[in-house]
Amino acid sequence: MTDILSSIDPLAAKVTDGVVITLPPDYSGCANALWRAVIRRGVKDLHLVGVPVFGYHGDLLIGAGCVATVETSAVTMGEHGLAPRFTAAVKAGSIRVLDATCPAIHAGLQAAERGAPFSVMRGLIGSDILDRRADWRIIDNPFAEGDPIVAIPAITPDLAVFHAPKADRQGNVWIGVRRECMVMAHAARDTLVTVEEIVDDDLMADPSTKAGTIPGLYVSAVAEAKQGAWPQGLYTRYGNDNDHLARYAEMARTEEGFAAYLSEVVSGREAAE
Amino acid sequence: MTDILSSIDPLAAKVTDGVVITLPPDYSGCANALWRAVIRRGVKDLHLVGVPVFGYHGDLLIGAGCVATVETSAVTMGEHGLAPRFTAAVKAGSIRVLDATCPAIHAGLQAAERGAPFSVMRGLIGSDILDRRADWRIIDNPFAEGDPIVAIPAITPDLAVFHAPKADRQGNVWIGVRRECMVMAHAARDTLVTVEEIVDDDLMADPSTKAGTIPGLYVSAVAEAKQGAWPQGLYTRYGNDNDHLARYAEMARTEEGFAAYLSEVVSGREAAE
Amino acid sequence: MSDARSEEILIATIAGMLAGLRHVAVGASSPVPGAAALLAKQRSGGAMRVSVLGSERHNFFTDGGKELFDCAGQGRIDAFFLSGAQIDGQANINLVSIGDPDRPKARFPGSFGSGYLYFVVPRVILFRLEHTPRTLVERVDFISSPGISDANVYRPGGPYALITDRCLFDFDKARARFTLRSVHPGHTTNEIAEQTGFAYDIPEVVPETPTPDAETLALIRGPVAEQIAEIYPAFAERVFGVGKAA
Amino acid sequence: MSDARSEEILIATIAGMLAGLRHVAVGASSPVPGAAALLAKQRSGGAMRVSVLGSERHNFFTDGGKELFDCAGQGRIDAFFLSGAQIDGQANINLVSIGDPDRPKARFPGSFGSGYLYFVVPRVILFRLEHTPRTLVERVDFISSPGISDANVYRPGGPYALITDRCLFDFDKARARFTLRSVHPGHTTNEIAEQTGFAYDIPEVVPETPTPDAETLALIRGPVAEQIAEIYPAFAERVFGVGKAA
Repeated sequence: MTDILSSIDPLAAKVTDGVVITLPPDYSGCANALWRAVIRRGVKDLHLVGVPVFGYHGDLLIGAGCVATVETSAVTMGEHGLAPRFTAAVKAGSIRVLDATCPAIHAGLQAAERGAPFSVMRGLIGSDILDRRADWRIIDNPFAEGDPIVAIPAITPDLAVFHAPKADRQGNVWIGVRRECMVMAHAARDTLVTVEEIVDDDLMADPSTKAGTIPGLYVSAVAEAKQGAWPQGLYTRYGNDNDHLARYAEMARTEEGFAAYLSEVVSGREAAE
Repeated sequence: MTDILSSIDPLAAKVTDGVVITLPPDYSGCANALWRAVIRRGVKDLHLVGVPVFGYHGDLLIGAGCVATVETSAVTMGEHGLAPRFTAAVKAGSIRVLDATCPAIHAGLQAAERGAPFSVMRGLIGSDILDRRADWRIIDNPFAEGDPIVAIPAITPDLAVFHAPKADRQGNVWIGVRRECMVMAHAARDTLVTVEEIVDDDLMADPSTKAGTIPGLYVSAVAEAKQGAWPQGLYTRYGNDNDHLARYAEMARTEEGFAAYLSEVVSGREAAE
Repeated sequence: MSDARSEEILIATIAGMLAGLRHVAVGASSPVPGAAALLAKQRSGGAMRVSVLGSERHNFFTDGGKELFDCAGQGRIDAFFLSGAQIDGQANINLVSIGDPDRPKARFPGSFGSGYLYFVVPRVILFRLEHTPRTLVERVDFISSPGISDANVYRPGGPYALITDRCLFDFDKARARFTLRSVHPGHTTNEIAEQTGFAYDIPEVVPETPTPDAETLALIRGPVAEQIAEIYPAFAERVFGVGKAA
Repeated sequence: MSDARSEEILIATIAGMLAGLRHVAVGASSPVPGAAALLAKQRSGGAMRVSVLGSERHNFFTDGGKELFDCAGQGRIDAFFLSGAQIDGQANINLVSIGDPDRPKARFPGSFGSGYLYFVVPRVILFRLEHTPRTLVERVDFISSPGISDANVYRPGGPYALITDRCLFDFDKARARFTLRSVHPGHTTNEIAEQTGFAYDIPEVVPETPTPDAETLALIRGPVAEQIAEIYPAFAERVFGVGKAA
């Protein structure tokens, strides 16, 4: 059964060194309050998987030294430009990057969701993405002559982690049309979710909310975190804090600036979170 | 753009001889008013695909002589017993049956949904289901030594056909948690839907209804058909007419009884539909 | 004890095989397994999830018809129930037809999800009330799903036991053979030998299948009967007298 | 005519390449292609669908992040836009890095969906405003997605044209080569030859890229500007003066 936790610290304690974690894209609920707690714990060697891309939340973890490997189709701050700590880490060779293309990430997660060892997908042949992925294969389509196709192995992360508008006391989590969060939960061994609010209603009782709900069956633990996506936005609730994100993009261009940012926003907010 | 039709006859006209059609399971909205119109048109040689099983609606089409091939994991009337016309047709050798297992149908549809030529799945090896499916293959998992796995080719039907609670004037169709209808629509070339009501609201405007809505992008044509699933039930609206279904199960045990049923319920209701 | 109905003995026996599991799923047309799973859940103190197809209240799925199978493939379903028009001594099950499948003497609905779930769910309990040489056969006419697989075939799941209206068999995967585990009250080992079409092992001592104690009976007749009535009203009325008026 | 802004010429030119299509999708960070698609939709009399990532109003997807790619794989997306930090003469695109990818001189966000969409969308329009020898190169440093494929590789889609701030190129898949199709007002073929790092064909007559007529300009500055402002407010304000107050 889902653990309903009273604060984010016991949730952050479930993020341990070296685990493989799927991250949602920026518009699907980033668990930034949780990530600040994880950084304060000093977690190391995370393997982040962008579903299929990520931005600020992953850049923050990379800058804080929590990340060993990034597997993603892109890392970007969107209108705020390149992700500065990601870019610096790649140039310095301090993280390993497994470049992908969006539907390959989805194909790998769907294979895991289906309990299949791999999915096949069109495209990719002749790209340097494929050329540099020793963990992918080209196989022959058994239904046609001389038709090569790429096999993407199942992506089975240790953890899926995201922020959502609400959960109920049975651990059901409402995600609306952000279905990538549902695939992430299906594919992962454990799913950790922060939410704006834990409601008393049963989200599975009304056919409308049920249609956008991840059953508690797939959710290991939930904790309430008001404004938990801040400084990023949360669908149906609030927008990006663009002034803050622009300031991050500026400060994080240098190691010194990033250290000052961590001190102010991550260490400095501990008491409040 | 989706055709919003004023009656079911022009919708029935889109069901032509020999097409491959996916049918939802009994609890996901069976387009029985439409099927009665199709039977009245005298359509022949349909290839029905159960997603992953079907009941009364397919049995009616089989009995009416509209069907050449059935590809399904089961045909059953549930608590009303065996599907009588399916059973009789199999014994008589008058239809071709491609037996499957539920997740193989889902795997084939998901391959079509993804634009992939096939999906792989566990299970099946050593079964007579696999032994009799010349269109399926066993391949080697390229990520392991000596690990055979079954490849299911994409199922790309000409038509997906179902009944749903409501659509809007842009052709968006609300299906709630009946997500197999969404996969059917994604996989099919054309999707025909009857609905209880066409509403003026935009189903994509509210995040709750949007989460359970098939975008009009995938819906070729919609027509209103009140009580369109009758004598079967429709989720969130009405239950099965069990007295009628029991009477069907009884009458359809013989060819004569079935002919009488057709005359009464299919021909006899033409004016009303 | 003697007032326990035969269905109640089956329900309690099956529930005993589910103890300690996290998630039990029950397919269509399975009132006795459904009641057994709900009993096991009652006893688990909230630790067990039960998904019953056809139930609104005991159905945790929101991703369409594929989710049950995906969930099983993810290793999130610990036990499931399968039946067969025929079941043979190697635990092969037949849900399709008798005779030549192209011109069968009898045709059944079809294999449903058995061709997959039997491979991936760790504890599959076979359930066939009619225990006769017609149903429990030496070799099935059609293998909807095989009881055992070659060593190189991915198979974390498979048959765990077979329960009938006469007895309970265990299945030994390594030996591909059933063993008689207990005989239901009122039945005998001789009768079972006569009525079983396949060979199986018989231990020196074959106990009687235990009848449920008073506490278990109270759970079955109380919350379990009430819950199963949502899904199988006719069954609940016939066995427990839980009617539409209740 | 002379009052058409350079962005408006690009928007009208791209829209011309979308005429008659059923469904055009536009990815992230693409205000000019987005405006072009919305213009083509305006002119289609309701026959064209446009899906703009990042828009709430022009987004028809309800199945999560995978749906755009699934939709393209189904053959339901007729045109899409891709860019590149580098684009070469064989229409290979690089969205990843300059130099050795393991210790790059420059690192960009990544390939996004290009490694798939470039293969399956029939009409991919390459869009790179900065037209210099730095961006249009002889050979990209990293192939995010190749411009052409061997005959045995499944590839219903691929490059259709390349538009820059100086000109429009066509792409000939059979010859794996760009041809200069038109030069934007104020630019010259000589300048383009100097600023392009790859070889391309030059027809005897290279026309000037047409500027939009008054009716088209009215559509761009009216409904298109208003719609693009939902998604790209800064762009709409800068180019059209459609501000937050509008």
